Amino acid sequence: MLTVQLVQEWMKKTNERMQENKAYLTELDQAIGDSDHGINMSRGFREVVNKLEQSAYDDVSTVLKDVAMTLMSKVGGASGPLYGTAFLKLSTALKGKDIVNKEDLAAGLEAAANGIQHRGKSTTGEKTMVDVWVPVVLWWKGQDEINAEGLEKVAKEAMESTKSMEATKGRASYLQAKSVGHIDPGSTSSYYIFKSLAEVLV
Amino acid sequence: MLTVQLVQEWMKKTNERMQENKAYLTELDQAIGDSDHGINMSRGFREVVNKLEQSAYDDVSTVLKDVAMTLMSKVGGASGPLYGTAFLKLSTALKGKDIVNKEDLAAGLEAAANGIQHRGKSTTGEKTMVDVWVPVVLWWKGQDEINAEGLEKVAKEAMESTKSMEATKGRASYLQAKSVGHIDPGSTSSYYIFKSLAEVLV
Amino acid sequence: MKKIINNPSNVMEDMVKGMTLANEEQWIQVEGTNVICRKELSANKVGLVSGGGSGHEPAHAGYVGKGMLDAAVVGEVFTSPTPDQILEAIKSVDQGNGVLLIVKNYTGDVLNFEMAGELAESEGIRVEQVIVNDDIAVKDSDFTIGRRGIAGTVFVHKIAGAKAEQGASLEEVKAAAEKAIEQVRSMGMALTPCTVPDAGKPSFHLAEDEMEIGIGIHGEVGTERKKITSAKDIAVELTNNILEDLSLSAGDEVAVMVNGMGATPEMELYIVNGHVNELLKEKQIDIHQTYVGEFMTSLEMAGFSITLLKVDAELKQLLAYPSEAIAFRA
Amino acid sequence: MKKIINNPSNVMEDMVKGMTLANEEQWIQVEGTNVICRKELSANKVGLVSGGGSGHEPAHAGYVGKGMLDAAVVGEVFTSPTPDQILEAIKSVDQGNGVLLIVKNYTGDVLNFEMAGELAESEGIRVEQVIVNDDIAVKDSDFTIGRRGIAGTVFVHKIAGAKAEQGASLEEVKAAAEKAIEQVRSMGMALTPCTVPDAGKPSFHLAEDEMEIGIGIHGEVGTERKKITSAKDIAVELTNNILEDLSLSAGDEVAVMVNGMGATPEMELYIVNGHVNELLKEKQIDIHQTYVGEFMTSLEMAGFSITLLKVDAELKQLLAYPSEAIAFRA
Ligand SMILES: Nc1ncnc2c1ncn2[C@@H]1O[C@H](COP(=O)(O)OP(=O)(O)O)[C@@H](O)[C@H]1O
Ligand SMILES: Nc1ncnc2c1ncn2[C@@H]1O[C@H](COP(=O)(O)OP(=O)(O)O)[C@@H](O)[C@H]1O
Ligand SMILES: [Mg+2]
Ligand SMILES: [Mg+2]
Ligand SMILES: [Mg+2]
Ligand SMILES: [Mg+2]
Repeated sequence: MLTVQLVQEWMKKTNERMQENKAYLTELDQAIGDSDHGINMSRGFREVVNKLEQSAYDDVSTVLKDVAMTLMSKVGGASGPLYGTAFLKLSTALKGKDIVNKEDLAAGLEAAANGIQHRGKSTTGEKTMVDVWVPVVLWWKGQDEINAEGLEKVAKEAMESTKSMEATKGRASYLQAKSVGHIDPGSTSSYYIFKSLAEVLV
Repeated sequence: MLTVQLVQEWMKKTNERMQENKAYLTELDQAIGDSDHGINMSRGFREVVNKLEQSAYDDVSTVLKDVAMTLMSKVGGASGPLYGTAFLKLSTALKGKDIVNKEDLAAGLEAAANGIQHRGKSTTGEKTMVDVWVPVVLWWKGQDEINAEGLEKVAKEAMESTKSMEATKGRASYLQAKSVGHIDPGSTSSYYIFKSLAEVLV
Repeated sequence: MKKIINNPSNVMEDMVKGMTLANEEQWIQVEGTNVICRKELSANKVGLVSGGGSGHEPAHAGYVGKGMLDAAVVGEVFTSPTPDQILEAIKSVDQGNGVLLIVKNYTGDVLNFEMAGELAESEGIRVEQVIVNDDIAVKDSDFTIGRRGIAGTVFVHKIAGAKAEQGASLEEVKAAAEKAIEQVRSMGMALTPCTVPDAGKPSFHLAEDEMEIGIGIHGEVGTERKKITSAKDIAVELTNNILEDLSLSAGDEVAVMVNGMGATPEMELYIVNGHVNELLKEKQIDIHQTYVGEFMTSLEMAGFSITLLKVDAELKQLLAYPSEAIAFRA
Repeated sequence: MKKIINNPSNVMEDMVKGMTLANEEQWIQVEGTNVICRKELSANKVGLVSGGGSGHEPAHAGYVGKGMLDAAVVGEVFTSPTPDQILEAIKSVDQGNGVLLIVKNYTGDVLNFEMAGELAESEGIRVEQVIVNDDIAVKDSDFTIGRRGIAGTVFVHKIAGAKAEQGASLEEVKAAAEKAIEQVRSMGMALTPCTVPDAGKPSFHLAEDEMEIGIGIHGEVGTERKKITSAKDIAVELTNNILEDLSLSAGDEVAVMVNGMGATPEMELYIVNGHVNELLKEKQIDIHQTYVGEFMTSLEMAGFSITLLKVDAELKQLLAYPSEAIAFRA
């Protein structure tokens, strides 16, 4: 079950993780990208938390829309529009829901994952955040009830699976075969998002 | 006694020393100058030797004039015009001499040392090549006969004396007190010139 | 990391401020944004907007001026600017004749400019977009995201800028830009990596005797690591790759750009230019014009790129058309 | 040492060649010399010659063009050119109205240009010489060789160049140059040393957290070694020193130059400019014009210098006068 307060918690925890792992995410991006993913995430989620603290919300959809718009206007790069789109689709899918249950969230996360793929013209196996979002959604849809522990585990495995992939989307694709052997930075920030979600879900 | 052939020998030996010590002279100039003295000397004296090999000479003055003109047009920097002037004055002082004896050389080297000081508006104690040329000339004038071994020794001591001086001329002067503790590069190349002269003098 | 900065997280804002102050006659910073815009637009012109991450200076703000861009959107270091900022730039330069966006081919830039274009169109502004992809170090195929945009972008700015200044329509300006994109190719190399200020560490490590061939402009490693060879060998290798990719042959005419990556002494760029010039003459390719300097950099990376633009009468005329942009006067 | 060169002993010749080839419309290399000269001189003008060691690019050849220098003499790296080369430059530009030599204050430069002047006069050419000494890091006293010439030299080129182009006499051009010299002051700093190619080793060593204040343009150590502080603190320190030395006060008007030493990203130069601008405004000193970029470098040294030129109506008019020199367009 997700509520306004839980979304706020979710974003706070996500932000803490992004701040703690700013250097690590940047290191991952140094290996196969342009050394800014940790910087982008830390800037973006700090602004999200700032924004949410300044406002009062009545429903989950509205707070998620602010998350989306903040990421869109503060992150930049590839991850900004992609995460912006993801949260916007999630927000739209949850419009009008007072209480968000497992099924609602399944539909919302699926819309988000599709949004990323549509925006990024990407699919699974390309060594991007899609390789976390899609398996997580598939697994979630197959569960009978909310399974927080499982969520964290599935997201983590999905993230780790990017290590052996060869990138065909994003900057890492310039490296072709040399991209193999490194975890994708965007998959790692996506893992943090799901890990934080798992912690707040009840 | 100095002859055309001995001047050619002198220049050959000087050149060998400049080539061997190119890195060392440059290091000295790195400490208190602009890292080019060894490069300048190696370029200049290589050209001198090339020039002398291509021509036939009848008298000492003419060969020294070619030394002067070559240094003037190939060295540049501060040392180029100064050494150029020195050898030009030496050449002029020896004009018309078939055989150059100790006294002639005394007069010639004195003219050269004065030429350097005049061109450089410098005097002794300023941590420049003048601090080698002037003591060498003074000592030489005081000798009864040619004393090759003594020449080398005096020049060497003079060079070493620049270590404790504070520069007031040349680039080293920018360093003021920080110039103390380093041997002056131009004094070192001057020492090589006199050391080589000592080896050819008979 | 040795840098002359204040807070590493604020380098972009600090820079945009100091930049605008350096050119108050020509530029304004659009309030509340990191958009640098011409103070006075030429009347009734198609608007021209470019931009991207910072760290590539003088790109893109240095190309804002009469005869080139109308506005440049400055992103965080190596990070594409966001749609809202790009939208502000579009709104600042639109005079009812539409706006052309010149975008370097990176996922981030393409996505953010695309979204900004959609937002602008929803506000009734006509927007077109061209994507520059001149870097032949990256293979262009259906299975990749295509070649990157690097220094050749500057030629596209110049060509489109001149065309727009001459009063052409949005379609005509776009066509001229696309023609330039068709005919421009680049390739780069590096002796050293660079350090994103807020990352604090260099993007890769190279030994004293190593260089990277085929680098981009974001501190990425290149396509090949090699022992350093002579300026001549490197210049010939890069130029030959470009000649082949562009299928240039005797009698063709080109504009040449030798671009420093940020820390390369001009001396070295000129040495490289000597060899590029020699090789082109040998192949009987006419050199219409040569540009040597820093046009599209990668912070303090040492290295250079070579760009060739195949020119015809139209492109020559557009290249020569007056420009008042501080980083590309004509 | 990582450099894009061929034989380290030939960098200067290789560069002069590549440089001339980059600007064949405007320049020729005087045969058998390392003199870069305007292809077509403006008729009946006083000739203007400058030069010095190489490694300071774009200085001085980049300032050869209509409205600035007529010829630049290029020496070996950090080594003044020789009198015979300077003489060739003088002869190439003299049109019977005399020639002004603009010389940076270093023993080598002064001696070689002086001798060239003497040679030229013995051939019946009128020659005058001005000595630029803008670097306040060096104390000027009767017991020293005086301040060094650094980036302020570029303003002297511009002022003298405009005056000559306007048809002034040798005396008038010299007077304008001397006025600029009177009113220009600079000071520099470095984060890294530089390496003379043929020396192969850096000129000094600095720790990761150290900088040198008061450096020259030949890889010399500076007057003070310090911990690196913020861009703001450094900019304020250098600017304040200059303000004091020039005795500038509220109401005075200046041209500002923030000059990169070779490896400094433009981003950092613009950040510095923001602080210089702020400080001057605070002190109510009017900023007439700002120049940010690489004007007088020291190979691949990282660092910058600040130059202030106090301007009056005459200097402003001369600064604004058209220049076609590739490194200083006006
Ligand atoms: N086309 C795409 N589709 C989905 N995700 C993508 C795509 N391109 C990049 N990404 C994700 O974005 C991440 C990089 O984000 P970031 O470093 O912030 O942006 P940039 O690549 O512009 O520097 C990658 O690690 C990858 O997960
Ligand atoms: N005014 C001067 N009088 C005499 N000798 C000088 C003077 N200035 C410099 N020198 C000598 O020249 C040497 C430097 O020569 P060099 O490095 O070749 O030229 P530069 O200083 O122009 O780089 C100094 O070590 C010093 O001995
Ligand atoms: Mg990135
Ligand atoms: Mg020297
Ligand atoms: Mg990025
Ligand atoms: Mg020198």
